[in-house]
Amino acid sequence: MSETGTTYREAMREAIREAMRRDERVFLMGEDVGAYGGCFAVSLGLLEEFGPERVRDTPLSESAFVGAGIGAALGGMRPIVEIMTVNFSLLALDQIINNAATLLHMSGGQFGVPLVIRMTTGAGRQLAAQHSHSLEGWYAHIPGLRILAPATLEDARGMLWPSLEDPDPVLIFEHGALYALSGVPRPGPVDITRAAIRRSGEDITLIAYGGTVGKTLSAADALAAENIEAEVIDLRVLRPLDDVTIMRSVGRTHRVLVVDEGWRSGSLSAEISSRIVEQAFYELDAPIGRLCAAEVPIPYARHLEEAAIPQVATIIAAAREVVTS
Amino acid sequence: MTGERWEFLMPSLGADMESGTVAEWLVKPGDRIRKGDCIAVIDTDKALIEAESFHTGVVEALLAGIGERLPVGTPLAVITGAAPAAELRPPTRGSPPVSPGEKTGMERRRREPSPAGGEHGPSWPHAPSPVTSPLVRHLAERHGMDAAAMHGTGPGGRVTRADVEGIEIPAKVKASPLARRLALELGVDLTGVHGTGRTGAVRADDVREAAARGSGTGPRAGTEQAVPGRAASAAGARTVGKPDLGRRQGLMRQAIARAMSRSNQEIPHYHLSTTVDMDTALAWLRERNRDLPVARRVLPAALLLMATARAAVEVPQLNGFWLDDAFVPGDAVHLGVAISLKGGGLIAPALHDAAGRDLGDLMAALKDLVARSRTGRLRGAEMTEATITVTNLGDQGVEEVHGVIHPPQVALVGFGKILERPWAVGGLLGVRPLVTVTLAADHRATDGYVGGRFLNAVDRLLSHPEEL
Amino acid sequence: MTPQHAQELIKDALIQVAPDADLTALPLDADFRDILELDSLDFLNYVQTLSEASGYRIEEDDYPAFTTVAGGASFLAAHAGVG
Amino acid sequence: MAVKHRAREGASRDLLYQMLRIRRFEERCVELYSGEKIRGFMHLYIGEEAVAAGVCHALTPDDAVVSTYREHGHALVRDVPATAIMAEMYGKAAGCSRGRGGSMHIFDAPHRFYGGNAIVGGGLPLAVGLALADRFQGRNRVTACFFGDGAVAEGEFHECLNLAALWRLPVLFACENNLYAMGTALARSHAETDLALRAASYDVVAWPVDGMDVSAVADSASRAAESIRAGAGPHFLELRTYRFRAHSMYDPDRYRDKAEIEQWKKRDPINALITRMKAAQEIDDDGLSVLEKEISAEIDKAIAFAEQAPVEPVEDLARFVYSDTPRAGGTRPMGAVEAAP
Repeated sequence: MSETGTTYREAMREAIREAMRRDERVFLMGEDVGAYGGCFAVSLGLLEEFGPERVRDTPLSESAFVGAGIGAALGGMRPIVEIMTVNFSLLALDQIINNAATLLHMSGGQFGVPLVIRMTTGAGRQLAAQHSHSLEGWYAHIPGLRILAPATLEDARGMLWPSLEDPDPVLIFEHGALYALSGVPRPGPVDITRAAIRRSGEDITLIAYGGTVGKTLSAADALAAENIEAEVIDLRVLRPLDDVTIMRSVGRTHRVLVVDEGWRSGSLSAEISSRIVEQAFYELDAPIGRLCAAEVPIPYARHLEEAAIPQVATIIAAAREVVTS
Repeated sequence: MTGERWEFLMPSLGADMESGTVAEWLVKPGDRIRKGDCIAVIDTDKALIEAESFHTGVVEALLAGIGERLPVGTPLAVITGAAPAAELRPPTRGSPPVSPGEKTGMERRRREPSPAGGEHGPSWPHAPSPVTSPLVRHLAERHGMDAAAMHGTGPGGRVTRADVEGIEIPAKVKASPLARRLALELGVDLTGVHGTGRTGAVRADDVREAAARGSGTGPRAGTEQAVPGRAASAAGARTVGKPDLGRRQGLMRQAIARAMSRSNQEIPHYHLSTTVDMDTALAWLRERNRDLPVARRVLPAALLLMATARAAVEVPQLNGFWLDDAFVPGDAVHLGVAISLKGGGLIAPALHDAAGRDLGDLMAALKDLVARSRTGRLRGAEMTEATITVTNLGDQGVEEVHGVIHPPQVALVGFGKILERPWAVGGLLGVRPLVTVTLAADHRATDGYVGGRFLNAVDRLLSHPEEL
Repeated sequence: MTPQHAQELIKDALIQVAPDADLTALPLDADFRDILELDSLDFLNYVQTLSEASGYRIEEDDYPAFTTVAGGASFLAAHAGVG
Repeated sequence: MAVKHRAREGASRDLLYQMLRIRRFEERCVELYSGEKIRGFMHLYIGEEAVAAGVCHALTPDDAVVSTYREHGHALVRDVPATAIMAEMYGKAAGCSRGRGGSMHIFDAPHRFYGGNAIVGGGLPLAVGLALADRFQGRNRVTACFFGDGAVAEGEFHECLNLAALWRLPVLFACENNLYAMGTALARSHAETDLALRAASYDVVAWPVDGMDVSAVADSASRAAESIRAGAGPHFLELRTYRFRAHSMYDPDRYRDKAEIEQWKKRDPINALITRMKAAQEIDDDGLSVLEKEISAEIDKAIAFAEQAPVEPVEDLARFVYSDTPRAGGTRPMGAVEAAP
């Protein structure tokens, strides 16, 4: 990390490096994390520093190495398992959902799984349908897991350590478009329990996470020019959801737009909308708005992909609609 | 080894198996069997499975015939103590020789009510539509209607009381939830407010503006379906065959209808509610009743009345009348008790000086008041002197009551049904009996802070029933 | 007490609290509180009448058995003295 | 208890004792299931007892076991108390998994018993990871992983054998080949039915064993464990066995020929060992009766325990979804690097 600034990628790398220096039980395991330096160059240089035992390249066997991460956690280690991209995590779903999320409960509290799984998620890089999923909402459906979505340099730098200290499995979803994000992170503690208000406003609450936080902040700035002051919530933690922060904000603004790069049907945005209706119905002065990905496999062509996922302009339009409805 | 006797029971061969059928007997009376031998083939609906004996011995009798559907746990055969091992011979296959006498025994057992109830149970002569409540069914009968054939407007097409009684539910103003809440709080009639939402919906700012201009046509509660109002329409219909009582009730309804209309027009209501954990209170009551003669048992309803009365002493601003633009406190707590009359109608006579009585006394007074209400023998003062009214619709299964104040009173307290619900106590989730307590109060006389204190007092009093 | 006798006592007690009810149409194993629209006070009166008539003190814990005619009759037959 | 017997009577008697314990325990389970005391899926091990008794004979208390949903036998031999197992099957709070697992999910931390896993093949990656943790922490321990022939058809089996072999991890893969994946015969689902041969293709030391002969199993397992402890990497035993009972209590057993079952029953591992021990005058009827009585008393005690054990209060329904221990706040300043503890 340089004095002048850092990137999201470097912040994540620094977090791994610090964790491995701090605790010898921590190791990194995944496809091409070692010699290659990580598919997204997050672990570049770590092999040289920590050696092949602790920066461990795996075969293309997602189920085996994610499950081995669970087993190693049971055996007293603090593994960081990197799954290259969320789409490949589907090959390890059995281990994540049938084992990591259930063992503590099934064993009557005897076997916790202190495991961290990191993976890249999201669209926006013209990678087409099989490499552009936002399936974090699916994982947020599962009791026993903690789901994080760092959207800022601070969170990229600060979420890993508390995740490793967590006695239960934590999944960290890193949006692929964020790795090059750069700037000077603000110092300060980072928790993995609360949503954050990234911008205050009183006319509408815009709820976003991960890759859509930046776009939503840009949209909020544009809306301010129209005299619409938007509050922007960065969810940060997708499970368990921080209802308190959401409801308090709705209590101030009375209008909500949820921005989600996942598909609308059965989505995280649906869950959030339901909770607002359940908990803050009489605060609502307009129907809740949702801006989600178009219900199509994400296409390759740039203009089609842009049309398929939330953009600054569409966020502005959707927010305007909620405010005037 | 002789002398022991075991019953071979219909085995449970899967978690979802409730009953089975003997498809085949693999043994007959007199056969010697070893533990583990299969002695019958059981049809579980999913499959034929051979069922084994857990005992070594001799088959004394087969109790179940082939093809009899029997619940799990029904004795199928009797096995008696084992003979020496050397004499054991394998069971013979073949049809079971069940004698007519044994079959009779079988049939006798079948007539006993099956644990699942159901198919053979007696049926109600007017087979009800499964989505119609008994109350509605009865109302329909009285009206000479067939509830099963009606088009219901309730959830899932359910025929509701309103459908039967032909009550029109007022057309809804399109307004946001916040706007509705504000309208209630600010006393703005939404029907007179111009909506600026894209589809003409009334939004919060529209209500604020209307309130500032004072253009609302008058305060109006957002609780169009307040219970007394609905009961009013039922009155006439439910007095068939009882002209005298019916006429009296008819007059009473007219009086109540006038009062409720006036209430809706004049009183800016505000509504508060809270949920009270009744665990302590009910346990205390149970203990107390255990030591009392049946005639002196106290119902939870009396406890709720007592808590209300004592809370009204603590928060006197809710106990009294709004007269000539000013609040006049009551001289004591005369509790108006909403009592539904057999055959329809509702009345809320006063239970005098409720707070000054002890619980047993209050229970006795309640019994007396209800009995006299239902036989039309109330005293004049009881009809006019109530200082605060309680409506308890728990017995009708209602969970929450949003009542309309009986003018000139300034408050109405509602209790719903005491229901077992998940409830966090000391950080742990438990199942507790909970009751929802609501308060409708006159905003001219008090504000929400006073109402909140009142509900807190009710909650606290119910948590310490021994002090009541 | 025979179940038949107990059943008669129960019906007598019910008539006290629901004088207009046609008990011949009442299913023996249905919860009559719904059908007869009895509230908790009615039910208490019914229990009181029945306790006095049968000589058996019906406890609150026993109430579930007494919500149907058949349940109450078999309970009384099993618990109340010869009468 | 196992150790006590070994010291007193020698290996054969201990193996017999363990096999009889499993057999009698499960026979009572059938009765309890029929009487609705035990519910859910219940898979019986009867017929396969030589595998659990023989393989576990080669393990030390420090070693770990990862098992399947047919795991009563493994748990009993690994000294998970019969009381805790029975209470678990009763769904009681005193069960080893506090009533949250049931028959298929026996877990026991003190005996390093990492559970019955109800996903075919699902336990293999855990075993690989446990062995990896041992490697990291410099402990010379074996992780024994039981699974059936059905698991060999799963992708996880192949991923895990490769990974364990690649990293030379101390895993004993114990494949209980009872010839049927639920109702599908081995030859109907595998083109190559020599499972040891397939394991060997991953450069894993592998051989087939007569799973109905407890001495052969114990002998092979001991050799394998010794070799694993010496650093030779994972081993694979194909234990050829047979279950005498249906797959589960739901199973009408339509897919097997009765004659085939009878044929295998003639090779009952318990009878075979008794015959051999009697011939060698290592046991007589009196000795057998002593064993039976001891076992019967243990099971009676387990059932009595389970019967009277309290159930978990519903208030605790949501416990153990996440750990009870307080979550760390993560409040250390960024970039503060300390030496590892």
